[in-house]
Amino acid sequence: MSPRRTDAGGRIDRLRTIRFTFDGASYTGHAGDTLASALLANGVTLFGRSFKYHRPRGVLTSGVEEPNALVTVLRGEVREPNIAATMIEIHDGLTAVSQNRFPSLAWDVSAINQLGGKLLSAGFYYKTFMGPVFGPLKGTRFWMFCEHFIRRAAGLGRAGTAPDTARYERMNAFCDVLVVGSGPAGLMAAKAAADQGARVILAELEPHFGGSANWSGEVIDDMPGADWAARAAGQLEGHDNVRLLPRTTVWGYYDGNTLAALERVTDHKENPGKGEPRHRYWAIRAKTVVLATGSFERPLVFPGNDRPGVMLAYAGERYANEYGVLPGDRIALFTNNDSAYRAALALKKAGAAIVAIIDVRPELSSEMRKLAGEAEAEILSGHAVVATEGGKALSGLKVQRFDMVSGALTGDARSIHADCLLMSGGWSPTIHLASQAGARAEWNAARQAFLPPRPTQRWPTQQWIGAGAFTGSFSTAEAIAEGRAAGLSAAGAAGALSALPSVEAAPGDPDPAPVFEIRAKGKSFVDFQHDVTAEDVRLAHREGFVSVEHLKRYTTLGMATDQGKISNIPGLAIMAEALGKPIPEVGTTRFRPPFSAVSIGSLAAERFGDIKPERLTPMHDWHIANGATMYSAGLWYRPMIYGHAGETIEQAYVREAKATRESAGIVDVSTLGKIAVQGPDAAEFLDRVYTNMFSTLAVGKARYGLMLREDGLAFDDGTTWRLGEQDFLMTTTTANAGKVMQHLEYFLDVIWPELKVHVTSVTDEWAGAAIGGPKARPILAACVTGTAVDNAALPFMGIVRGKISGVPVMICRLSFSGEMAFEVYCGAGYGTHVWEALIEAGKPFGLVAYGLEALGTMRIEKGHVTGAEIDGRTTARDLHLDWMLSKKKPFIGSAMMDREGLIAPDRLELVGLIALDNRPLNGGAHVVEVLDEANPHDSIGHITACCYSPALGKHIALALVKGGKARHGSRAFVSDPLRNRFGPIEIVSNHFYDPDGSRMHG
Amino acid sequence: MAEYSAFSLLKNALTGNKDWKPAWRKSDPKASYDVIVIGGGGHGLSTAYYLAKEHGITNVAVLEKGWLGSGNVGRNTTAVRSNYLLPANTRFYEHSMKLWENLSHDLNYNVMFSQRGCLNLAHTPGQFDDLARRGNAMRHLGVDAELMTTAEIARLVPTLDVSGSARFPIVGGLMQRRAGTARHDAVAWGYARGADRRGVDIVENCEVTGFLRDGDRITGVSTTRGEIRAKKVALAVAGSTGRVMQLAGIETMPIESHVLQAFVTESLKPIIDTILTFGMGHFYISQSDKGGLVYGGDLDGYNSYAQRGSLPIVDEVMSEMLALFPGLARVRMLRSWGGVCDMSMDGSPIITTGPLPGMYLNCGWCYGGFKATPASGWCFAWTIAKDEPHEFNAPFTLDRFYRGLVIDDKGQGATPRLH
Amino acid sequence: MVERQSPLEPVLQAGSHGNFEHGVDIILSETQPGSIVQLAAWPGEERRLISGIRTVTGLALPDGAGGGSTDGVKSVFGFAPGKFTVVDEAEGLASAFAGVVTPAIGTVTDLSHGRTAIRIAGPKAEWVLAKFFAIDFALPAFPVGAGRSTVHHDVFAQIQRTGADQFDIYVFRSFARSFWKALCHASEEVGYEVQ
Amino acid sequence: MLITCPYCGPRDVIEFTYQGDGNRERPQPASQNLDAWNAYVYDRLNPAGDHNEIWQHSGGCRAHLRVVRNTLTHEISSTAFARGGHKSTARHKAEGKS
Repeated sequence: MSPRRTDAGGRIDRLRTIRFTFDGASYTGHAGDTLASALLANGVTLFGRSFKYHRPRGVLTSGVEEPNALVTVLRGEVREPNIAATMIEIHDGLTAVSQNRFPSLAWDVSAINQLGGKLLSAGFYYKTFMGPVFGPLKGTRFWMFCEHFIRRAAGLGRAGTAPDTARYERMNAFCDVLVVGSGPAGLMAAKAAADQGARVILAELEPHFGGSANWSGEVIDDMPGADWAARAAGQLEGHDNVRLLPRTTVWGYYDGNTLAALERVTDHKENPGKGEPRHRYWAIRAKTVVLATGSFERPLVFPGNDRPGVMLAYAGERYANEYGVLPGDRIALFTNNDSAYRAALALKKAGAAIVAIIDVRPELSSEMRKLAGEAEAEILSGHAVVATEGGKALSGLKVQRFDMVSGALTGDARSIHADCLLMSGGWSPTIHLASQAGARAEWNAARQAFLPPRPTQRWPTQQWIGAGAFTGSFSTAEAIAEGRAAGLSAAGAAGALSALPSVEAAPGDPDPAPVFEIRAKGKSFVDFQHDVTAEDVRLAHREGFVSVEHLKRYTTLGMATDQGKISNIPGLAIMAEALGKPIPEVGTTRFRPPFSAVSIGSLAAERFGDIKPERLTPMHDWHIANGATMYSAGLWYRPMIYGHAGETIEQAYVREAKATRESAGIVDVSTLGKIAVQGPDAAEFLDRVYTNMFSTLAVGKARYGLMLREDGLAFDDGTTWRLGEQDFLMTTTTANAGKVMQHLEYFLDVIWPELKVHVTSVTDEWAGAAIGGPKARPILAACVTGTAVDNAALPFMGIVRGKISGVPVMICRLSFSGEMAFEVYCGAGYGTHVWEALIEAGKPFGLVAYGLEALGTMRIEKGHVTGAEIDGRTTARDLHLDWMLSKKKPFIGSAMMDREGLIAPDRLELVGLIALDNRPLNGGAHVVEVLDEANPHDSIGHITACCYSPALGKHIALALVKGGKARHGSRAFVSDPLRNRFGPIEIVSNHFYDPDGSRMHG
Repeated sequence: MAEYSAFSLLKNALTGNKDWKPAWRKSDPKASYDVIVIGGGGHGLSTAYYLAKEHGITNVAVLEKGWLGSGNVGRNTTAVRSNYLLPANTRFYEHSMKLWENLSHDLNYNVMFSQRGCLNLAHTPGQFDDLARRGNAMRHLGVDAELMTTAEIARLVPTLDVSGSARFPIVGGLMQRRAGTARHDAVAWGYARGADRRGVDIVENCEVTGFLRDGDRITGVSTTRGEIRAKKVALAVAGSTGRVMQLAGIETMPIESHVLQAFVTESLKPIIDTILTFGMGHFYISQSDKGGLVYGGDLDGYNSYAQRGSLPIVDEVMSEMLALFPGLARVRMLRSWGGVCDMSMDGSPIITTGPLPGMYLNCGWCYGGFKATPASGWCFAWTIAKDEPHEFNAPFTLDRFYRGLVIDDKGQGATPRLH
Repeated sequence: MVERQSPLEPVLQAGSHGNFEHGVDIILSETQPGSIVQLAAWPGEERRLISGIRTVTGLALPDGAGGGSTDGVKSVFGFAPGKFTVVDEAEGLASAFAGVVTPAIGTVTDLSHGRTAIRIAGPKAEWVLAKFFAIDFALPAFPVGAGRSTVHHDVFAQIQRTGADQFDIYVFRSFARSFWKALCHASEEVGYEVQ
Repeated sequence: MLITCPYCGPRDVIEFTYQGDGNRERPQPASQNLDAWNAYVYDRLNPAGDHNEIWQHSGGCRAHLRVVRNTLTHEISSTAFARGGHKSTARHKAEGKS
């Protein structure tokens, strides 16, 4: 026989039938089923294949710790691999497939790996695959050849490539008390805190609140535990200071009591609501956290413990009580503690035959004998399971007499016919979050478990209180008492006096026998998913990998998708025994986030599909409407070219640049960083910040300024306009706007707090248009009112205010293109209006709009520097900007700029290059004195920017070349092996065009 | 000790794997050594290995405060590459690359160095030019590099979003084919075994608590396992450099300790066959042989020795990952961890004699330490043995900051969190 | 007078959107104030600046960091030490302050064009804003009138609570369109109306 | 990590920018003492334990803060404005722990 649905019982809704598929076969289940319970109910026992040996595996647990029953969930083309069947709520249309098998789950060719078991021992790959020392497979080749096949064999599920159409969201939450876990302890804690008026969040990773109360069969407050839990959750729902989060896994405990949780909002729905996120990522800042996370049951390690049909005892009990599913008809139990007896009775009541309870302990309490009697089970005390039988499903097991002190097995093995074996190796409190928060777990020899430190250890930035099984208090009565105490304490209240709910529960000693492994012939699994056996642990010991971290890393124990939730302690115990040391001396792992795996989509949240905001200038829509190809510059979008039909990029920028130099061009410069520098000490501040003087600048004038970093290297440049005695408008490069702002703020706050200066980002306040070319002034004259724009009213670097088309503007005469040029600033909301007015006024003069490519071309022709040259490694001298280094005053960087390395003669200096072969140059190409195309070597520099210069009719570039200036007039070669572009060049001054500036001075 | 090979593996399998011996001895410290190497991580172990192998200096102890390899050698994303911009770095890391290429044989330990390539993506023409500058710089030093077009990249990594409609479309990339990944723990274990086989004492659970001095000169260390004297004391404790130097009375260093987080997903069938980096943020990813996607991003950005990360970086890294791979939203992050990095003031390391007589210093690895492991130990061993740097590490002095001879590959200046 | 162009123009679509069949829980609008001015006092001059604000706007600032008030036409709130944002439906606030906030008291910076004002109102306003900003929007923690400076990744925001379920958000103009789209997107699940 | 800005109250670390070791002293602007400048620009205290740091509340009020933070536990024991003058009226105190 195989598993089946019981006739009655469980918390499923038997009136609601749900249809789903697994590996292409259709099944039905009921509302309230997990994929695991529904498949079990359909008699399915084979769920997956293990990682290394591809052994057949069933379902081992009924919760988040499941190592075996991993499936891939499909939603159309979108795949979600490696999901535990125990955590999937079935819904109509659910499509799941098994994984890590070929061609099918039942017939998997890679199962042949099992034959190589001894050869594939822990760490085997470190000892081989090194290949020959000589010949074609030397070096890394042989390994890479082998690795190719290893990689294909490894891996679990297959990820999808189709873009996920679901949405993910993040939610920031604040509360007084976050309760993690909603078993009896968590429910009591939440209620106690809520009753005190605290803002409470209760997070439960399962769909239903109540934890073990939902399946323990216990009676709480005179009603079935499940009803009590439902009532308690209902009461909490009525509080407006409580937020209930079902299906929410708190997975990370970060500094400052910031916890991260994943809410699976729509995974259980066939059709999510409009705008509903699939996952919601909660970042919760809690004043206090109550950890009521319960505990995990541990498996026992014995030969064949991984056969489908072998399951944890609690899981069997839960399948029967909560899901109305019998995991088998003839069930045996194998335990080292009392908790399995309750499970036996529950399964008996649900309709199974309990064929035997095999207990490693020689003596049993009368209570346990009584429970076994009620379950009509044969007791085999002082016995152990030494083998399991069957193929892909359990058919029987073998037991032998067992001495739990010596571990010795004696007597003949007896066969027991069973289709399900439930095992219990004791319980491990779920201390992961406390461990993440920095708590050091303490070994409790009685409980045979690591417990959170008690009394609550205070980790400086984390405040949590534990309650229930998390603290090692495994009974429901204790959980209820500790839960309420924790809730009250977290809410800052004193102990309440009202009576606690009563609990009727099966008796039991919480302390297991210290037995973890039955050593007998055959593979005994410690880490089920990664196929780490007890022998692997002992091999690690023999080879000296004895510290817990070495054990993990050498054997991969605990590194699988379940992160060793149930395997860590048995593994430690086996290592401890090999070492002859107590378990705590082997150590325990510090748990790290996440508690259980978290979808990457949820972490990207609203940035999934929208990684960065778009920053748009006021004239953005005009550019688009007028055919601009946009260029992404940091977060900004800027026109690259305004291409005409059939034009290449080069043709477009050449046309734009040419037109500008011949008549006039206009470019959007709104992205330049703009900082208002205001206050009585503003001029003094600028003198300190810039290498050159600004206190001498007259009101109504602008000046080009250069900033250095503290280490004396060039930082940023731009013009700063003096709008008033105490009022400056600083401009920065687009890329450095934020950095410069921060730099200024730092000095004002930290270094020179005595200066009365305020700095404010006004980048977005102003729209900026630069209009340049021989016709620029006539165009302005044609549209500007309220001021003259002639040389007298508006000399070079002068500023005037006037109006264009009724809008107030500020005009500064400065030039980047090298032409007579003006920057026109107006309120950003008028940007398009003024821009269009300028375009209109320019029509009779042949004005063109130009983009970054033409801007770059004209600046290269002029030899101006930008971020490509001020790259964080160049000095003012390297860029021939030493004329800007004032000797009259100290400034930021002045003390450091003359260190030996910064004035060395072989530094890279800015030069111009002309291609002598009249072919295009490439950015990033290098410069060499000796051309060697086969083996390029001895680079003396590189090209920072290049273009075809319409003004010169040549392909030119700016470059940083060793000893640059001294090479003016000399020949060299461009060497670009990446693009196979080599050729002769002439090194010239960076000022290619109009070096004396007669055009811009007009 | 037995050679590792397919034959020894088979022989042992037939005898139930009962005869394997420890990979290295658990040594107790002697009273004195020729050289003490503080730090049983990758760099300390490789230093000891090359002291023994290249310079015949075997009276060496490696002191490790915890378990061997507990620092960054076991906490990184395992990338090995030599695709640097500045010649000093390129030469050094290329030397490392050459050692990597023969490391498994040299150590008789498969460190699983797999030359699956490292591809840096560019998202604007300007970035592409920057990559070209770097690639050409490499080529002029004899290091392999090639540019890739978007179409070529799409063929290499089919899961990548190469559409023009991406927020930051991919315009090309720089590929170093010889770059790759290695099994990080195996590097520590292989060097430990190799050093041990040449007579080096590896002493675990031995924390240095102070320095023994004769005037200025360092003459040994005091440890939790007693005083140990040595002619030469070498520090390879990146991540803890500040702490250990304080024990020597040196309070300030051109170093800040920062946390760098790394992440791994659940195991997946192969989908990414190279190392890939994002150009519009700080993100790098590869896939391990076990199938997990291994990836990371920026530093947390503040001084820390806590090996615990903060949440904002987690979110940042994941959103960058999905910007490249929108198909991976349903893949799940399985584990995260933090390593403490020595962030230097120019992003480049320090391998030098001094700063005190009798002391040798190896630090400042930022997040480039893993790939440097062979060359770092090789150069440090040379420096210790000969009391002067090899030409490969000659630029990596401590006084380069004072002298303005910084090696600033990223051009960020003295802001360690930006390197 | 020339109309100011809103950066939201092409994306602001009046009407109900998202999951509105079950009701609209969010109302989004652009308030388009005539003036947005930043005032900053020199250390020790905060009192004089606050009284200047009262003179010009008639609004009294409550004590404490981030304190603010609104009368529906004019609003003021503190967003940084000694610094305040003042908003008026009418234009001309900067010049009105120019005479009152003398150089001895502090500085006046006109941001009327540089910031875009977005209003989010409705019973789910706190819920939607919590998706973006890591600050506590609950009424006791963020009282009516109060202001906050915060950030959503690259987008700086000053937020003033102007009603029990109403917030005015000031973002940089260049980011406004992106932020608006994100705000609409985040409001879909609860149903929203654009006015 | 949460940093309590004296103006804005406790805020997530995402709103802050680390500006480094707060123990460094900048030489007088006109100082030609290169050792002092070098020490200021390049040398850092890097303690394992309490550290005096400068942070900017860059995603909030933009004030620079002096923060004493433990580099082993990340516990913050004090925060204050880097510039004196503006005394905090500390809303998180004024408004109580809501």
